[in-house]
Amino acid sequence: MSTEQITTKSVSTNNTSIKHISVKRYLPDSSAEAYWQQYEMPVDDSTSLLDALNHIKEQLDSTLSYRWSCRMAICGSCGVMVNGIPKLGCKTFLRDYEGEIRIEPLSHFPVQRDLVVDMEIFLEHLAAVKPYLIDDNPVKPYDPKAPETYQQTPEQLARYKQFANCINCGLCYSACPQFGLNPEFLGPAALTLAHRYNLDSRDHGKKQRMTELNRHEGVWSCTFVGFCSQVCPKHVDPAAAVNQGKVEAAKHTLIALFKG
Amino acid sequence: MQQRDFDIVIVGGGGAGLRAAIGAAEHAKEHKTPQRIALLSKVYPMRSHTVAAEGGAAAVTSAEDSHQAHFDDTVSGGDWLVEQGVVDYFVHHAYQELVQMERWGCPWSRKDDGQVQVRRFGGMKTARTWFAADKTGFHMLHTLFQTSLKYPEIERFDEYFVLDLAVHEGAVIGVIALQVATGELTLLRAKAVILATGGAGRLFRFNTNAGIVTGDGMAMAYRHGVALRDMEFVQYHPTGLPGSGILITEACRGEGGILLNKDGYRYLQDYGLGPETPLGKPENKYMELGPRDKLSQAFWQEQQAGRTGKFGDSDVVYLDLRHLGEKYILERLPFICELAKSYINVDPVKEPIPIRPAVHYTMGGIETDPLCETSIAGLYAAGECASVGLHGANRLGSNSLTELLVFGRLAGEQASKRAAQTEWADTRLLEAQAERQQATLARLCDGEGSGESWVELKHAMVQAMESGCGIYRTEEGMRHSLETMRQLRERYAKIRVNDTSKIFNTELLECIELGYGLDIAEASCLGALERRESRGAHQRLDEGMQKRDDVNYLKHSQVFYQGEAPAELRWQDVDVRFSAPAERAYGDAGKGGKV
Amino acid sequence: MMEKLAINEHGPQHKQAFDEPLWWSLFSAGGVCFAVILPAVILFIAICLPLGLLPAGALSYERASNLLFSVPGFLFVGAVVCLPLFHAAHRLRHGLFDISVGNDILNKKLMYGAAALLSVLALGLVVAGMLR
Amino acid sequence: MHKSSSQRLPPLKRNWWLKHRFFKLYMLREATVLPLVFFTLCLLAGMVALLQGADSWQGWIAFMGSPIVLLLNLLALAASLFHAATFFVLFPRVMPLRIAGHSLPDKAIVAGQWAGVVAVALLFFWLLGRA
Repeated sequence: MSTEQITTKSVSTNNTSIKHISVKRYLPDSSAEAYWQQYEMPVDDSTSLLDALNHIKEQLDSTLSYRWSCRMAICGSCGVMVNGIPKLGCKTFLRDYEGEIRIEPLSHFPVQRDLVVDMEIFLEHLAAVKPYLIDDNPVKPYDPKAPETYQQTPEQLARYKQFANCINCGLCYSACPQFGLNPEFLGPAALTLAHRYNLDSRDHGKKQRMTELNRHEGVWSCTFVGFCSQVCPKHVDPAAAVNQGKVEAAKHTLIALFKG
Repeated sequence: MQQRDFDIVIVGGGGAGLRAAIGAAEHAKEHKTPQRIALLSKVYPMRSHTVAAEGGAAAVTSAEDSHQAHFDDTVSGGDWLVEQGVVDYFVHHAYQELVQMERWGCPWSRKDDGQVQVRRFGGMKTARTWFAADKTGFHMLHTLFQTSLKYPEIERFDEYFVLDLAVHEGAVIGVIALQVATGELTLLRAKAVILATGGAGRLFRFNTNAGIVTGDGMAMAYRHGVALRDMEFVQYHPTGLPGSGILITEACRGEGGILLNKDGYRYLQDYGLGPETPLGKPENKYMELGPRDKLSQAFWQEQQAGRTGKFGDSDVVYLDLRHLGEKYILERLPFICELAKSYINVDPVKEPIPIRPAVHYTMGGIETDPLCETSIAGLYAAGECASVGLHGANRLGSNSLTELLVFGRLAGEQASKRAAQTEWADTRLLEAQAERQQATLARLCDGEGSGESWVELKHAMVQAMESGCGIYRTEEGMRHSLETMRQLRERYAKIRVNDTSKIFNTELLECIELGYGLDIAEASCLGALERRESRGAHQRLDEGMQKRDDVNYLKHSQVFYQGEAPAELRWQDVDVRFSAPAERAYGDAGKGGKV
Repeated sequence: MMEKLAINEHGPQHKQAFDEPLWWSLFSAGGVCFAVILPAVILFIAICLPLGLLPAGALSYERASNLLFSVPGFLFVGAVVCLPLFHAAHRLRHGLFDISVGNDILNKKLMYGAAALLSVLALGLVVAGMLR
Repeated sequence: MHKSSSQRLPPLKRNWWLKHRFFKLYMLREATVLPLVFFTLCLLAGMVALLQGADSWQGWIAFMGSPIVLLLNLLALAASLFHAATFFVLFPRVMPLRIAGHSLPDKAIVAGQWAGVVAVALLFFWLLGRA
């Protein structure tokens, strides 16, 4: 190995500046109405929105409530609206915003308090599509004494892998007007998860899932607005999954038709 | 106050908790003893920190590998401070658990022929780490969560924060939890309780852990008299991003990444890990594939010698992946690329990644027997919160994801077995304990505390832990940290929260977590101070304590809670029935040792 | 903010939407025609023809009749009139839902009904021309 | 866990789509069918005229040449092209084409569809571009 000096950018992070962040507050036990509150803080090039919220919580106003955990864009906790667009707080950097930054709770979900929304409906929709491997008659049942894996080639894996990357952050639901218009719509993430299992070569549950997908509130409520895929922080492309689901549902119907 | 009855209550919805829930449900089904299982989590289960695990899960897989080899790696990796019977059970049950995950749909990375692929990992003799790109924990957690939806007997209590265990006459009888959304207390009566609450990395300022990793379950068990064991062993992961501490997986090195100091020199060869392995040809247990404790210690030495570079305010070394080529990097390590680009604006395909060690894992925890049961009857623990005795003084990368499956299931089955033979305790016993909790909450919210700020206390705690209980430790530093913890615990008694709302009061939760944290931080400092030797992740600079001392310290530390008084430490023998302690060596030096 | 709290009373409905695949298939086919064929059709028939940019006699009464009242003409009408009509009907139906006009069950009948009627009319005209 | 009693928000107000550029573009895309319907109705009228005889056919051509009709049909042409641009990119996402285990790049599929537009235009030119 050569012993040359490593040249990597030693970052000039410390472009510190003062920024204003407006947060939509809602404290149901003290006021029925939401209101805007502005905070001022020093930020630098590496300050994420989550860092800013944590700064508010610890230094300025400990009553601000929001969810967060991993701060590396994998746990899906910290979704909020940033200037009207759903984003993960930990993956949003204040350096990218000129002027005012307005933070609101995720759209289309009931607000519990401040930036915390009620995600129960999202969880219900996820559970509705049977998002687990269904193999009612596996060729080789699981035997702990002689455990054996299924076979799955990298090509077969590649067919669904992208759709398995959803972190359940719910941003796509906030981006989806069809969910906003009708909360019974199963929505992007749930339909994507169903499609992920339908595409899995190890799974045989497509027929069971289709009864959920082939409903008005299933794939057919989607009009391919496509904003869900724009805001997805993990590039899952839920819009593609949902619309591939329409093709599957059409096939399913055709088969049902012929079988009578 | 809501009151519900369950056969089994599981606290924690991460990998271990979910696996325990499924294990219990399957066990109950098999034995035709229908059981209701409650799964409580302070966050939605898929937010649990298992989600952030990247590299993989270890199990003996190839024909050339053997249980003996995995056993030996784990025992020597843990510097012989492991329960060898437990390790033996672990290595024999690892494979079946990973296959079970596969049968549940986990998208493991594959070889061209459709078989599961394995990769190299630090301290492991051969490649035996199963992986799903570099998001293994994420895929495992989501697979477990989604699979758990199949079981109607598992009732989830998402965003329920457990305040305390209810214990009566040496047996657990339930838990008391706070529904975060409403602030209401909930009493869950149970015949068995499993703690699966994860580690306590957030005791330290600079760490790879999520904000929720605050050691809650450890503190709950500890306060009821269960020993915290080996808490002085805290793992520094050698490769965290500067600034945030975000984890850059060991798999980078398993796939052939190399570590360089600021001169572009592969410094690990100077720390008993050499000779240098050729570029792109990583060799197990050599150089970058040494164990985490050794690598983090080597960083510290380089830092002392002034051979580290700078990134922002951080001293760093460099993880170079460039020789692996763009295609390979993007296939095997896509998440790493995303993280490095987002958080430090470095593209690993084009530049070496600046990295530095960060606190990653709590080797110690709630002491359990080999069947995951604690000293309280009916109380089990599994996963990072537990000290079942697998990791000893240093955990090997990719053993913990497998651990939460093997011991999560075992704990679930044991709890199910117990629940089938036990009756619920009298509800009034729980109510009495709940009233105590009610009073504690009231004191925090509108008590007469002097208004100590949790923020200040928290910062003091993480600073003290970092300065006194870092990669290298001194008597003086640890003593100071221990003193600090004791003072902070006193100050904590006067703490008050500003936010008195009942609805989603995260300030209140932070305060309670801080209380948990201070108790276990004291245990950690005490164990560290009293262990007057160097072993695994516990390295002392003090004269005469820089070597392992098997005569006096081939023993687990056990710390016992004493209320407001200082905690007490005892020593416990280690199970060394299969493998006598030997020299722990890597690189060429390790060649002559045990096979 | 407290406008929420409409509790969902009805349980999960599993009513299958067996008609939707039909509408969606017609919509998709119409979308392809609209995108691939219609630009040329509009350009030549609705713009070049009235502006006199086509060679004389390119669409004289005789030539136009021969072209249209034929089997290819029948297919042409299917592709540039019928399918695009269903495409339009589908989008109008969903558009009305998007802006909360009417109710979906009625809108569906109106839109797809109109598309079907006009399609029958268009194809009927071709057949009538062929039989003439 | 059984939680089918979770809260529902009332539906969005009908002006929701005015609040974001992305949604305005979506509505514009949906609205391309309005000029399409106009053109289709024109075409239907032309077919009726053709059936009625040469005079009405000439009358129809004159009608098509009136400024407003011409303008609306120019709009329809623009709409069809805008629709094509938005529709073609959706295709590979709805029906990813795979050849020998490898997915065809999206760009190739989009380009192929535009080639289709050009081919149809050439066909029309061949058919109508000469007397």
